[in-house]
Amino acid sequence: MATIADFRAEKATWCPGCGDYTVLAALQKAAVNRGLEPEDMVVVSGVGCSGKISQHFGSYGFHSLHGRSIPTAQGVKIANRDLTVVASGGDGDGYGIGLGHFIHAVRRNTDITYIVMDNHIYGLTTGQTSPTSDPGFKTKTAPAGAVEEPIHPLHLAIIQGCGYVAQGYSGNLGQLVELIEGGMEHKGFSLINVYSPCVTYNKVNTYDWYKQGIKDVKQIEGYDNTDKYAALKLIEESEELTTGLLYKNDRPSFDQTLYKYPDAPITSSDWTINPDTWNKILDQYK
Amino acid sequence: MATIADFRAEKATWCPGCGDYTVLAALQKAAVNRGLEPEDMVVVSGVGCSGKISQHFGSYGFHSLHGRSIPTAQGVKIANRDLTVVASGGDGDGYGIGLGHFIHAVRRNTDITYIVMDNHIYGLTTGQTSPTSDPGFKTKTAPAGAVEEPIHPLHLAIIQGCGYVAQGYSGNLGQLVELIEGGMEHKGFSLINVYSPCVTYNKVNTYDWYKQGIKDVKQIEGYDNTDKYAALKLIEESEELTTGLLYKNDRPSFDQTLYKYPDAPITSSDWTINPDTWNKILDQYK
Amino acid sequence: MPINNNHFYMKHGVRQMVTDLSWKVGGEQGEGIESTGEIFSLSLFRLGYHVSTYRHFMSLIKGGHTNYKVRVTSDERSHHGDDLHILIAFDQMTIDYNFHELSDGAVLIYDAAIKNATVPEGKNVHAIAIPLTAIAKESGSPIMKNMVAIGAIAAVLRLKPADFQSYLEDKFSSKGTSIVESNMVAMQRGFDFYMENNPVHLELPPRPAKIDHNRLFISGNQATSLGAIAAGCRVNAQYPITPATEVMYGFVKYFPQLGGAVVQVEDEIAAVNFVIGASYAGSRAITATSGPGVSLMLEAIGLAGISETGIVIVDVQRSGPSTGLPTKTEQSDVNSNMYGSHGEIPRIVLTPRNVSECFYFTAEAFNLAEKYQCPVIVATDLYMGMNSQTISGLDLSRVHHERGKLVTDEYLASLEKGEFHRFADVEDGISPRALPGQKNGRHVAMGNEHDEVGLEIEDQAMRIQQMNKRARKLKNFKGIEGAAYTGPENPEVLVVGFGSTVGVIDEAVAKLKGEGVNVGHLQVARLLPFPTEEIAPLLNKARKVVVTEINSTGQLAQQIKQYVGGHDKIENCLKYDGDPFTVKEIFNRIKEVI
Amino acid sequence: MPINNNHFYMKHGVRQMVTDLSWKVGGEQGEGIESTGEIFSLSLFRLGYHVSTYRHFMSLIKGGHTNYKVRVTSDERSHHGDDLHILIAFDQMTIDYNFHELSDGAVLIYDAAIKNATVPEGKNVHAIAIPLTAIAKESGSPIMKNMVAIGAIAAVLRLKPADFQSYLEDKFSSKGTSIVESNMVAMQRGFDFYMENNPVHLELPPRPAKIDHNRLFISGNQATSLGAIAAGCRVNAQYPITPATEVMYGFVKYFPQLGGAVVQVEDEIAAVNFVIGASYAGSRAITATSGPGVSLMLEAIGLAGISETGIVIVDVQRSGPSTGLPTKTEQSDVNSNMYGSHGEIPRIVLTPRNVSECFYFTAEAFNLAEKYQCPVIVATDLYMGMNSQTISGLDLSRVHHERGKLVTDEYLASLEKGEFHRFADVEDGISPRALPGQKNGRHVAMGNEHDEVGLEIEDQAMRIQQMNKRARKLKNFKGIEGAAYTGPENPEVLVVGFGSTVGVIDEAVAKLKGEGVNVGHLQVARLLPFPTEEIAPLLNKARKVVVTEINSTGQLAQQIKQYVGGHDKIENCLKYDGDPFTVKEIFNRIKEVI
Ligand SMILES: Cc1ncc(C[n+]2csc(CCOP(=O)(O)OP(=O)(O)O)c2C)c(N)n1
Ligand SMILES: Cc1ncc(C[n+]2csc(CCOP(=O)(O)OP(=O)(O)O)c2C)c(N)n1
Ligand code: SF4
Ligand code: SF4
Ligand SMILES: [Mg+2]
Ligand SMILES: [Mg+2]
Repeated sequence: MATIADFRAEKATWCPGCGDYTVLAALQKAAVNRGLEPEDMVVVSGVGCSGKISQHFGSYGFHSLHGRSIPTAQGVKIANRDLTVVASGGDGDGYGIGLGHFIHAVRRNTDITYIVMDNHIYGLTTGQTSPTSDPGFKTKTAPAGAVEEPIHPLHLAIIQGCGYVAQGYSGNLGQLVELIEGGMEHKGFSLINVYSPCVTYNKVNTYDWYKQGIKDVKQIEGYDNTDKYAALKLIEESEELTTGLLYKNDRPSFDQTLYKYPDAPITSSDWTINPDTWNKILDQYK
Repeated sequence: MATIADFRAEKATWCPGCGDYTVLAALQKAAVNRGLEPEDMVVVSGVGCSGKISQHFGSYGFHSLHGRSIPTAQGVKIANRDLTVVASGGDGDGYGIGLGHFIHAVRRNTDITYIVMDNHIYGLTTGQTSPTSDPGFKTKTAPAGAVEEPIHPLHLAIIQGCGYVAQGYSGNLGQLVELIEGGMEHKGFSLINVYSPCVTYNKVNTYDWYKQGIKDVKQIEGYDNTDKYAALKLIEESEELTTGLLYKNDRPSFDQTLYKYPDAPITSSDWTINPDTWNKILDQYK
Repeated sequence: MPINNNHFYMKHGVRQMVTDLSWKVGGEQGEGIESTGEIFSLSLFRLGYHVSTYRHFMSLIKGGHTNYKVRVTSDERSHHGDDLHILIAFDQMTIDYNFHELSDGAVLIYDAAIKNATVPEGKNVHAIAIPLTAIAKESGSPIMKNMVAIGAIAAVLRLKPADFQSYLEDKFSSKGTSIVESNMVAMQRGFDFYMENNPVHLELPPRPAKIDHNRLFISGNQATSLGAIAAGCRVNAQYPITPATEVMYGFVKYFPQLGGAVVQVEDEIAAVNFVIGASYAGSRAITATSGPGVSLMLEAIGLAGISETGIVIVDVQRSGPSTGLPTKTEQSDVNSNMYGSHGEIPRIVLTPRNVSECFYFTAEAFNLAEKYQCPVIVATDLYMGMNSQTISGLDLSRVHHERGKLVTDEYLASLEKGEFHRFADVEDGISPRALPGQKNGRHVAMGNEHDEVGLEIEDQAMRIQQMNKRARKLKNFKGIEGAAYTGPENPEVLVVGFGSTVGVIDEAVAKLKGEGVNVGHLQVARLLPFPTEEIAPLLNKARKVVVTEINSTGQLAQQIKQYVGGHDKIENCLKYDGDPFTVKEIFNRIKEVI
Repeated sequence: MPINNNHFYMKHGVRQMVTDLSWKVGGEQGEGIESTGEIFSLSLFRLGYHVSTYRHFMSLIKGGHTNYKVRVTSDERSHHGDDLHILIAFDQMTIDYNFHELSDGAVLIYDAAIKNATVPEGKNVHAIAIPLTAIAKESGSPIMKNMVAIGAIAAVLRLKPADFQSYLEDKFSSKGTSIVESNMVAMQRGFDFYMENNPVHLELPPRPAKIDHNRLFISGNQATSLGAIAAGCRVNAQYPITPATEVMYGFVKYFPQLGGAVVQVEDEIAAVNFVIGASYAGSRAITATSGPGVSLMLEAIGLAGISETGIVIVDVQRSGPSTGLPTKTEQSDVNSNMYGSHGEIPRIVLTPRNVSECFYFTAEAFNLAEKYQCPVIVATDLYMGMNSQTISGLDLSRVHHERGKLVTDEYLASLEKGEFHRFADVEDGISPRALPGQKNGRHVAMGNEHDEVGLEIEDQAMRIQQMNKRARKLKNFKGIEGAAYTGPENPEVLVVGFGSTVGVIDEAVAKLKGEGVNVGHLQVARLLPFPTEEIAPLLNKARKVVVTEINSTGQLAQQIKQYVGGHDKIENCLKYDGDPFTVKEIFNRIKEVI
């Protein structure tokens, strides 16, 4: 059985205090808890500070393009369904340039776990407005404050039928581990949006700020996380500050619905074609 | 005052019976009703059968790339806020390849009217699954039936704060004219999803099929189209077959919130820079 | 108009050996032109002929002119020919649009239902009105007018309606025998009508004595899918686009029985990144697209390059720029395929020259992708991709599987943790590769410059090592040949083309040879690594080099200048109106410049 | 280590005229290295010197090594120089990383707080430990250690702390005078400490007698924004990317007062299509990006080409491929900028050679875009874009506005409805243009091939007309010069570069001339239309042509071979480790190949 040490790679290079350290730690712990081996996992990331997680995590990794972690991760998964595939990145990466892929992956319901390190800012490019920046939030590109409605990732995911919609917070490692484990367990696309403070460029949405606002959904008595509208409302009313598994359903995943998708990984498929089969194929062009 | 004739251009080349003819007619009528002149309008379209509308409509037009009508249209509008700008295209164009732009335009709330000719199919490329194809719908690329959850454009728009979310149907010209007029009137991004049957490649979602299912929201007594959750629920419960203005709000539009965005069209701005101003700028590099 | 039977076989009063018969049917889009073309071409194919086809169609669904041309020959050809001996016109536009193409003595059959039909004067053409629609209606339905026409054609060519029956059975038997029968009736009526009223007959070329049963009637796109399938490719992520969608249809058709996955993705960017992911994971994966899609894929092609992920992309080129002429052919993505994407990566660009090579090159592309761990673009075009022709068969046994430097589990087990150097700086530039799932093979593939394990670096020495290593990998490229030459050892005139123009250039060159020109023909099959070695010696010998390509700027010619030189002897032979070359165009242009 | 004061000015025992002083500060990212560099460079600039800077930084936010180099000269330079006379090290890594660069007799000041600081042996360097952090703490806060260092440097160079005061006031006065004062105190203490303990002084170059008050200290990116602003550009749609984001910051800063709109869009595809829309509507619009963004924009660049929409795109090149080395420089997008995008469109690619040209070329790019109605790419690079230097001023009166063939309302009024031919086939290839809002100017711009009104066509004749018309538009290009030559009339050796390398090549060439080599220097300013006419005569005269560029495949050299020839005399001088050239590297390489 693998241990945390097995999922460690090079020393992480994030700023001291960056929320992404917690996400990395949670992912490592979740992998251990689920009894995974480093070779059974692929972590795919986009570009951003958050994108460095695929290097820092000790499994196979693919540090892909800005905004493209989700298609790359889906490609990995469709090719080898036995792998545990995690897609990851930042809020700019996933909800800005990568938004279309995100929503299409939700509808396709590919069996991957998507972790977004949402810091409401573009970190790696040193502090511009992100699609989740709060209105009025001042950045280098919007010194007078952001004017757009922020992306509502949890809402979007729920509306498009995502079967596992969770929110974590870098100030709560234990919960995050649980949520990631749940996401991996879930058959289908799972979203885990993580409030992961950028201590360098976001001086508003800080650990302290979150500490005051954040509430664990478990504290809400009688909350039914299979009720779509209840989830939408709760998220809205709590100004998206509720954490935990907020919504789930059991819609079949892409591999379960794709016509004649093989049970064994495609990577292990036999490439030789029976001459009979081949001739029958060719007969169609005669 | 311009008449319908002024908004006519070359003979449309859609298949006889194509729903897009009605959309064209409705757009012409709406323009006339709003007292627009052909030179005051720009119709931007993507690529698809639907994309041909910018040629067939008699105003200035831009037949842009597949999936990119929305950014192009926003560019036109931001440059000349006095123009009435319509973005348009198909379901593949807008909800497939162009989905990210659509949702980002909703959050930005640019003051354009977006008309989607939603036929649940890729028409121009002769019949593949589209992002709004119903599960089980058989096409050339999915002969065993579509397996993905369709895109829910109305839901997505509402969730992201779109201030004008309407649905029309090519079988109801009068309503469509009204909805388009309303969209143009609305300050901010307006979505008009139009069920516009493809008589050639979609033999399921036909005029007859719609006739049986479609319901005008005006027939629903006491419906409050400013209540977001009511709208979401109605749309879901009616299997997205309700037409009319389903949701609205008065969120300020991008031009109203963009920091010091000039009142006069940028296209009419004076390019000369006062030497004093220039020197003050240069002083910052001394 | 004097009727001069069989006139077109006569040249200087001597009866010529018939080698060619070209036939065309035209009408409005949506009128069944395609199936009429198919019945004719496939039936002639089944009679043992070699057929090459060319479909003209427009970027709209109904209305507009479409036509389907079939050239029937005894020997193998890969061009639909300049001549036109038979034209079936369902509407006036077909006459107007195609009349100029008709050869002397040709037969024009048009529907008597065309109002005020007008046939231009001044050409020796047998213009014959037949009540195609009327006879079809009598036979049950106006949509059978194409069957009536086929019947008439059978009569023109002294064939029998029965010669077309097998096609009908294949196509309609699932819908019931009555459909087949009523179509046969319509055909017979067309046949009879012609026999009764029209005495003109045309001769077919000699029918091959022996029919090779391996022969196929297949398009480039179909062959491309089959090539991928034969190579073991079982993942296809694609976004529809004319003229590449048919490649996807092949996978849609065969993957269910072979165990693969077709994903219709949201756009081309998703498609290529999907393919990168699947290839990284160790499966063979493909996407096919056309120019606009390639442009969208260029960022990711760079990622495949630096992450050393072998991927296969098919570019079925169409007329650009931008949306251009989406249903027309062109060879104008040379620059895009060779140079698109920022920065510098090694890549392989193959340009199959005929339908068979669409199969073999695509199959081999997967070996190259895995051996050289870089993107491989297979650039075909609409002309070859969407038109079917006879080929001699597709030999599965010629397709082998090579996976390059995949490491074994045993090898990995012999290493310490973290010791596997996926991007080791090895002499041949190709580092060992492990796949997810292999213990101890952990590494990170990435778009950033990286060290030997795959971790991001900014260190100059490592950067240079990795750049040089990647640059070396294609230095000793072995795989698809660069170009093939036919002609005299010391050609005075060298005609160079690439891709699908091989057949038409060959015919033009043959004509030139017939006129005593000392001319050779070099057809390029690979753009990268650029076949400098194949081109240079011939170019040096020749007095004139005529680079023949379907684009407006002479992109291949520019490459030859860049890699080889010869600025003073290179002449362009270009075409860019959306149609493929005719033999005559090439012939004339070469005569003009030499 | 013997202390030999002022040693580095001595050559063969003769005291040399000091022309250069190079200074560097280094430490961890996030430690204030940048502001330390700024205070030094701007203060020296204000003293009348010419300063050129170079910042080294990594693609991570904190940690990692960063440094800021400043070269102080009497005359104008656009390179930061090979020498290093003063190094301030806040950490050991700075010593390790930069020691090799130190010139003979240089001064190394390092923080006494560095644990077990080790200074390599074997070089005549005055290594001086100063308790920078300790003194800063005493002065109020450890973050003022950079001020202490600046004070010490003032002492080394026989300057006064007061010489650095104006910068402090500009920077901190808004935060209260006490901040300025405490910084001044820290600086004074550093100064005093040095004066008391360290007798080594270095000399600055002679200070220019007269200070030109038009001089600016500005980066290429800043100049680029100002160029656009001067040109009347008031729309910027952009997506952040290093090293191009600063171009956007310029618009963020100045548009509010000038009446413009900055839109931070969702991705680069949106950015370029936004710019197309805004340009079509008649405003001047811009987007800036780097390689990855350009790759994403390539589809739309084709749209701009065929729809004849003039747009301006700035590519601040960085090290590729893919994400590559995102904080390092390169000139490797030549191919992408010249050839990226499927199909064929005319385009203009400009490569400003220095910070001033970033301004003037960007301004002129808008005129070219409107005159030629095609995409214009202004390709700068990270080195020039992100590093500030002294330039002689930016003359607004040199920027004029030309809008090309915009038609008047009166002209349109004289036409019948539908008579305006936006894409008329005119001789010079540039059709008249109307803007939305103009009565009677209705037309459709599109990505499909179209007729003169702009409607989709598939007709061959019209297709050829439109293709030829577009191809003609750049035939008589007039605008930015193609290349500038300095050197003897008949150079034996021709050194060719493009873009930002002009300064470093100049210095290398000067050294070669000093050794008696008959060498000339041609610096290319425009890649498309390719400056064949400027290159050919010089290339023909030269025995050797050394094409000097910051990439690994010699992309410019390949273009010269393609457009001009000279395969047998062209040699590459390449660099691709992420850093700009040093003078010595170019000098050595040229000596090696000539
Ligand atoms: C195509 C492309 N455009 C832009 C960039 C530059 N870029 C790198 S990271 C980034 C955004 C980072 O923000 P986010 O995704 O929120 O990640 P964070 O750094 O905050 O973790 C951008 C714009 C890029 N690498 N590629
Ligand atoms: C980048 C790119 N990819 C693919 C295409 C091919 N294409 C043209 S139209 C179309 C889809 C059309 O479907 P839709 O948007 O629903 O429009 P419709 O024809 O149904 O009106 C596609 C995929 C293209 N033009 N550009
Ligand atoms: S800049 Fe922000 S997001 Fe990036 S590593 Fe530092 S704290 Fe984390
Ligand atoms: S194919 Fe469908 S969408 Fe296209 S024109 Fe015909 S009916 Fe309309
Ligand atoms: Mg972020
Ligand atoms: Mg559609």
